Amino acid sequence: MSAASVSPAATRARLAAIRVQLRPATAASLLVVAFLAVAVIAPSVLTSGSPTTIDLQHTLLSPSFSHVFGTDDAGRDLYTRAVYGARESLGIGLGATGLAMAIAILLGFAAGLARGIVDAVLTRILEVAFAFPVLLLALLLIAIRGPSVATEIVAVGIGSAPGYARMVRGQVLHVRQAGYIESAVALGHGRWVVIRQHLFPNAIRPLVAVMTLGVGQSIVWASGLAFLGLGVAPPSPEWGALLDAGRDSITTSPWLEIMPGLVIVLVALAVTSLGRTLQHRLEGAAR
Amino acid sequence: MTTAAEAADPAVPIPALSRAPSARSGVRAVRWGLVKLALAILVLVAAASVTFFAQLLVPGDRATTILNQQTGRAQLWSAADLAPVNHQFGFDRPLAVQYVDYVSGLFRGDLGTSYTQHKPVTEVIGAQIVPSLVLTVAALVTAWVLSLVVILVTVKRRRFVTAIGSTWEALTASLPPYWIGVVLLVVFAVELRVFPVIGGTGVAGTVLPVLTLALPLAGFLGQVTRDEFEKVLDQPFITTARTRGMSDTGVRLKHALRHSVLPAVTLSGWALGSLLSGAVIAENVFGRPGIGQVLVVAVNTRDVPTVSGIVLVVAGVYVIANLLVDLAYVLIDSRLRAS
Amino acid sequence: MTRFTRARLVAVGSGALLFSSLLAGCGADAPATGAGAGTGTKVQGGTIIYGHEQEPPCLYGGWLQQAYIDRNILDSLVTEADDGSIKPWLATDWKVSDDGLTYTFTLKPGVKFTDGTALDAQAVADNFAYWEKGGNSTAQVSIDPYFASAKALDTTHLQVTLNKPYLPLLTMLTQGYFGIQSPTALKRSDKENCEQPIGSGAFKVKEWKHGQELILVKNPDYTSWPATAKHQGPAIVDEVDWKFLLDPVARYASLTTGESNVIYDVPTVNWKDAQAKFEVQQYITPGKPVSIYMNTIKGVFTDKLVRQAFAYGADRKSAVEAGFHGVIPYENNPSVSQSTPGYNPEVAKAYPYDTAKANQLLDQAGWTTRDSAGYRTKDGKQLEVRFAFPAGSVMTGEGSTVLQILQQQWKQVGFNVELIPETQAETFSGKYSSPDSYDAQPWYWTSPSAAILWIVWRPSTKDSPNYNNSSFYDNDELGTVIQQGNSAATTEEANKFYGQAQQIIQDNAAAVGLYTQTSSIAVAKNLHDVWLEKSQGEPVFSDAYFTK
Amino acid sequence: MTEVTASERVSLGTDPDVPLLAVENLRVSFGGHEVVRGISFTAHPGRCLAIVGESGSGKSVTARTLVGLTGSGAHVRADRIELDGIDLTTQSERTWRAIRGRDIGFVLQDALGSLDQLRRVGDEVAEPLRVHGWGTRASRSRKAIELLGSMGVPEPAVKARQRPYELSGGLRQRALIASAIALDPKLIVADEPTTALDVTVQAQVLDLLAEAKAHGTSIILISHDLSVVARLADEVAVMRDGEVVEHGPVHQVLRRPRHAYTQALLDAIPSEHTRGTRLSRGGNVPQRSRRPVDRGRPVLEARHLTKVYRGPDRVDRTVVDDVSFELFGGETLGIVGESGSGKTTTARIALSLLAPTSGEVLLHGESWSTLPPRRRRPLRKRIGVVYQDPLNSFDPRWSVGRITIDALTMGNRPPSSRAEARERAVRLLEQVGLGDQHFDAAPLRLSGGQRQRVAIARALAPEPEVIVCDEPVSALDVSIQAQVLDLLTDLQDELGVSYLFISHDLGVIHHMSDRILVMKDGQVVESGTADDVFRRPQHPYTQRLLTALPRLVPA
Repeated sequence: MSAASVSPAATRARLAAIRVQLRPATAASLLVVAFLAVAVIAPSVLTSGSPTTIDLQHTLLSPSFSHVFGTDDAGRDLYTRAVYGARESLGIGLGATGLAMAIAILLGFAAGLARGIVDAVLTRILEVAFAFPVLLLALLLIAIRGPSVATEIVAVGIGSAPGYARMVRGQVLHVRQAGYIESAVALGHGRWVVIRQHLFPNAIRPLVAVMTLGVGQSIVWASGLAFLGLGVAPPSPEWGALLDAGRDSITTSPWLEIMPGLVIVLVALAVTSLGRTLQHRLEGAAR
Repeated sequence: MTTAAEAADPAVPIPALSRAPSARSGVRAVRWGLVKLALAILVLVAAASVTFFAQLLVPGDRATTILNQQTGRAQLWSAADLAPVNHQFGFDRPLAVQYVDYVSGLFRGDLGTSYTQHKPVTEVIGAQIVPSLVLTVAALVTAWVLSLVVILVTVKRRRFVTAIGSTWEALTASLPPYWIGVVLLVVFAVELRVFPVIGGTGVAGTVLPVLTLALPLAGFLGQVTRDEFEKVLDQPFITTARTRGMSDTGVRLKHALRHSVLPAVTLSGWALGSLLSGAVIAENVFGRPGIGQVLVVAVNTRDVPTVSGIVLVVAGVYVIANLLVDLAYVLIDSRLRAS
Repeated sequence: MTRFTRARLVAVGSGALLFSSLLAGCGADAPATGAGAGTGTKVQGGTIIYGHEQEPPCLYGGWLQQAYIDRNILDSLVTEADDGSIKPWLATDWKVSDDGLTYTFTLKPGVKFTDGTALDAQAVADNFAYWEKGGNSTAQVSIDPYFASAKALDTTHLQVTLNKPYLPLLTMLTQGYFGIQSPTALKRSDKENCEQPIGSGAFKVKEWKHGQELILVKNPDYTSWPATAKHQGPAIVDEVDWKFLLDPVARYASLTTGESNVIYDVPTVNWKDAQAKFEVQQYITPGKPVSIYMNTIKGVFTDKLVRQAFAYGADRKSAVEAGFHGVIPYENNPSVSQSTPGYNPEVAKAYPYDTAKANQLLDQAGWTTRDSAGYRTKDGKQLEVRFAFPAGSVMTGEGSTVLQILQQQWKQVGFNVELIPETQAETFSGKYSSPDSYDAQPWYWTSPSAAILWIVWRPSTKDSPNYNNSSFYDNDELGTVIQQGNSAATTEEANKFYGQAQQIIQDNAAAVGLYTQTSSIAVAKNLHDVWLEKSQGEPVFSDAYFTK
Repeated sequence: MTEVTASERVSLGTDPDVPLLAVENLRVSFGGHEVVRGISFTAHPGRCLAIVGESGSGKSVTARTLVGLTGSGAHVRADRIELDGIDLTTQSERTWRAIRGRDIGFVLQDALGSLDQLRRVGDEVAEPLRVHGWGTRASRSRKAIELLGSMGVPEPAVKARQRPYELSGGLRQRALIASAIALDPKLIVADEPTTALDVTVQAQVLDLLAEAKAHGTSIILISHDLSVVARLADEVAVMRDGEVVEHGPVHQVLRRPRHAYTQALLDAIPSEHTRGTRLSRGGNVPQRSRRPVDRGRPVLEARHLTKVYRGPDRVDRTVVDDVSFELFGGETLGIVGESGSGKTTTARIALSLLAPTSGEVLLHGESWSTLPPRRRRPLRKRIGVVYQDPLNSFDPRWSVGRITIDALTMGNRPPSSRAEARERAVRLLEQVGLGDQHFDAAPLRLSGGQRQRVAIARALAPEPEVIVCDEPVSALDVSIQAQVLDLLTDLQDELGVSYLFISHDLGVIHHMSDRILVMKDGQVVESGTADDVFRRPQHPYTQRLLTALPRLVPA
């Protein structure tokens, strides 16, 4: 009932916030993601070498112009390996997040739309899933299926699904209260039309940003699994595997550990930063 | 059809006025508590049961694993070799019997006996839970302190400062767990020698493992808090406080902070449970005891009772953590008491 | 899981070959840290902080990790000297009957377990019974099927009877698995025996902080030191803090920062640094080295020519040097390592890196065509090798590097080698133990004697299948030769047969050699007389002392 | 009050005292965009200056500038800002902090949002005392209770321990004022202090401010509502686009406005006098002849509607209590009541978005609320709805065109082709005063008035007989409100549609309605024709409402 509901200062502040996000951080993030995209689609554009070529004459070289990330124990060029590793690492990140989202949307919508006993049961299941140590889930899955990219995707995906599912459920409950849902009902639309046309797309929308954040986290996560020896098979240059391979050498050939770590951090940082920018923009657009 | 809009009526405010404690509300509280407790127990038993069966799904024979583990081999064994093991651990009984036995044991507080350590799982976990809890709680507290300091100092400041704050959060949230651990180890323990390499359970030795866990967590907490904090600083009551002559720091501490911590509180409940068992990397790098390591070893050696027991404990901590979260909610925002 | 258990799953043995070049001033029979012995004054007491790697679930058992600990708390009947000869320990003397079937041991009188129980012949006999009953399956497999019975003749005399002559018996008994425990204590619960084995050793268990450390305290009443001991009397230090430091970076760092005095398994990347700063000792353990078992009954390796081509097809020596930074020696003999008595050096000359030869063998075997990826094919089938390896346990990161180098080289001759890392759960569960599950798999088995050949290569029988033979290679001739070695009257004779057996294995390429299993420690310069004993390569702390 | 000459400056002539606050040529800009363009005014002890304007006029920015809280990125210039002889243009943040709360009290609108929900009311009230180092903790809390008491808060000691959300809107606003005057500042700046309040409460709050004024406090009142201003102000400055267009004593400005904008603003205020006239576009021009109401069968009929909710404390609360009404074709039935009176719930029951606990709603004499949802759905096209917050009622992803077409397809004559759909949608938009250029626009990018037009177009699209209007103009500026009300009246004349018109604003209700229901606590306390109810109120509650209603011209 207020006439002047939004103070000009608040509006300006929001605009300023969006502008900040757009500036150098976002530009840099986009650059990293673009680089990443090339690495995934056409790694040979970024490097002329092969990620598996052994060169026992040139092992453990520290970073230089010819080997910007240095070389490993087998004389492989670490930069080349990192570039070629993007496909699997990103695949794990996207796959795991996608899987998590799919499960989350299924469960979250079911719980958000159901009432009474179904809702209670689903909520309880989510509760159990949440209480279940994520690490154990990964360990058990890998024990069942053996380590591979697919297993990592499933392990990380299922592991992070309950968190997203809760978010989806909350989102569904939130959107359900929106005025446009009631408006659509008042217009005479049926339940499924309302769900399909309004509830679903609007409940999903903010998850796009969350998903972006999730991709970065999944990559970081997967590297943790590699540490537990549950990573992908050699000679894959997946980043977690590179990190794992470099660990013993941190005091003697630090680049073997530092470089892949920086790659993961940089990518996760870029993706996270983009995700948050997206999040803020979606929020800004929603209201 | 019941549409979403027809079913609920958000327009009716829930009156929170009459909240004078009465005998009736006392009874309600007790009943509420009992229901909560029953549900919590249900969650715990369900988690342990799921674990129990999930482990039986793992391909391979338990007796084989036990024999291989005892001898450091990886081979098949003859039926004659396996029979005594199967008998000793009761694997020759029907699965249903083994399960009923296990679950009824749970209600007596008996989590079974470790296949590998030959002692009650309660003892196996009991010996490790304290350092784990210390590590987890210390990491959580540290993460909170770190994230709040960054938030208070950097939210809505000059663009440059704000950017540093949010980048710091994104950066720490992006740190691979092993990587940060080993980098901290090399920098602070090996090169600078500020902290011991062999952490153990002492105070000095706890600092680096705590940081290993706390840094990424601080990033997450910071990110969710920052969003809220920004929104809160736009609220009219913040302006009101300023019009009363309050300083910027005062406004942030006295007003804004409390309003922005709820999402991070929620996240903390989850983090407590997940750090407890997920601290294995920090434990490993810094030579620290803890149930993370026990869990990983137990999964590898198919020590079914130990794994299930740890799940039970972690789920229990999770449930307790969430009760604390609920409590914290009410303490922070009394509006939530009604619901 | 892997990293925490970058364990040596099996035992490390005796007959240690010290790299004498690494140990300046170290005499041939003085494998201790002699270099600094002359400096400083000897200190009585003190605590040794020892950074070990993996923690076993129980302190006693048939796993090398357990033997390491047990060597310091339990005494054995006999021990092995540097030259491989058997020396007295609890047994001051022993007699072998002419038919080689009866061993009569004379025990040191008056020895007591730390729980007060007398260590007499009956106690030892009880221990034999305990091992045979499954109390220690590694002990059991080491004396089966030769062992018949053990009985006390009187308090100090024990008679061990065999079914067949078994020349390596005494050598086998030097392994830590044969540590004698108090029979009174053995009657306690599994839990107590797991947590606190009771022996007569120089140290006893004070406290085991799981996941952190094992605290051993000196046994002040110690009387039963072995003939190989470097001093007479109870331990000089008061305590050994046996820390479990799984992370190699942290483990080595603990030594460089002075937080530990000794560490086990010096990371190869730090080897040079360690040589400069500390006293380092490295053992090449006897027994089966890390060699590649090849599945001879299923898949591409059923063809001997293909197995031989596999052996020729990669520069294993260079790969091992690169992967292990030149620290761990290459071993081309797949059946016993160079430090094993009875090692046949001629066998190690076979299968040099020769791609022409490999190609020729593969052509000969019918793998003549190549597919678009460059892999050989035959009848439309690719020359694919499923190469499973126990990641992180047998094959650490360094081993994995070796395999990746080899994989590229095998690719050149047309093998498509798929590396399949096994998790420890998979390894233990026997997932990669059946003939269907792999084509090649590396593994090792340390043992002080070439009798390991029998354990590994004994032909399977219907009643008694040999699951230890991961090549599934049944060769009756081989079995006969090894048995002749085991039951030979003299060492020379035995070694002749063992050498012959090694030749048969190599000729048939039933396995391909890779590198030796080694055991290493680095010791701070103010700590002396820490030594690696001969049967298992276990660090011995009873003679160790600090100097100021 | 003396006569005012043709001066723009209030301080000239009228008051012999030195002005407490003097502002000369104040300019505020944000990123090069000037929102306040050289305004000047003074404030005197014991007097109230009202700054009136619509959204975007710069009045709120001006208010905030007076306490040095213009906001980050603001560029403030002024020839002079002087408070009691202190030059405020050059003060440090530290000095500002000393001034805020002590010398200048500030009252914001929306007391719920302006009080910290998580803190006790007493602490909020006492905060300026604490900030400025007044007294001890105990004495401050005593003082807070005393202040609340002096603001007419019943049981002040109890309320001080409660939290803002536990208080009613009126009490919250009192608490906010109590906090602003805690240190007895010389100047109170009140930014829309009564905007969100019901009329009766509004009157009480204005009385409190008047009391402060009587004690010699100077008040600067910021408001969009000229009637509120009339009740408190001595002088009025009318702002538009950052400039003061008219400035003078209150009676002169309100009765004999000299500026056309002021006149338009005054004309736009709906009231009993404006019935049957157009509010927008200058002067109260009579409406076209109104279509007669069809008194045959009612198009919408409510019979004994009751709605009971069970709260979490298991106590039943009756929100709507035995409400009956009839709505005829072409008629507007107004429902007026204060917040919590049950009028919105009644509207939702009428729309069958909510099932009544008992009673029923008939549409065209046929069962409506008792139908199963599946059979009710085809009938929904016959009854449309317009909400207070149109933006919230639009799917944020949808364009104006899509919203309109979606509604068209739900009508009797769904468009058969894309082209037809677009054409009809555009025609509909034109009918509500929008056009083709708005077709692809996102509602978020439209102004409040335009959004409400889209909402009306959507409601009209299925060609309903009844439109339920739930506070349709409450969020709009007065001139926009006038346009929307005119539009609704025009459409009714054109199409013969009936309105169930719900509002808390008595003026709007009187202006729009043929017949009126007055609701209180879920019950209809009075009903009748608009003139009967307003001129001859029978129920004491109605009488109280009308008394409290601020009027431009004293009744």
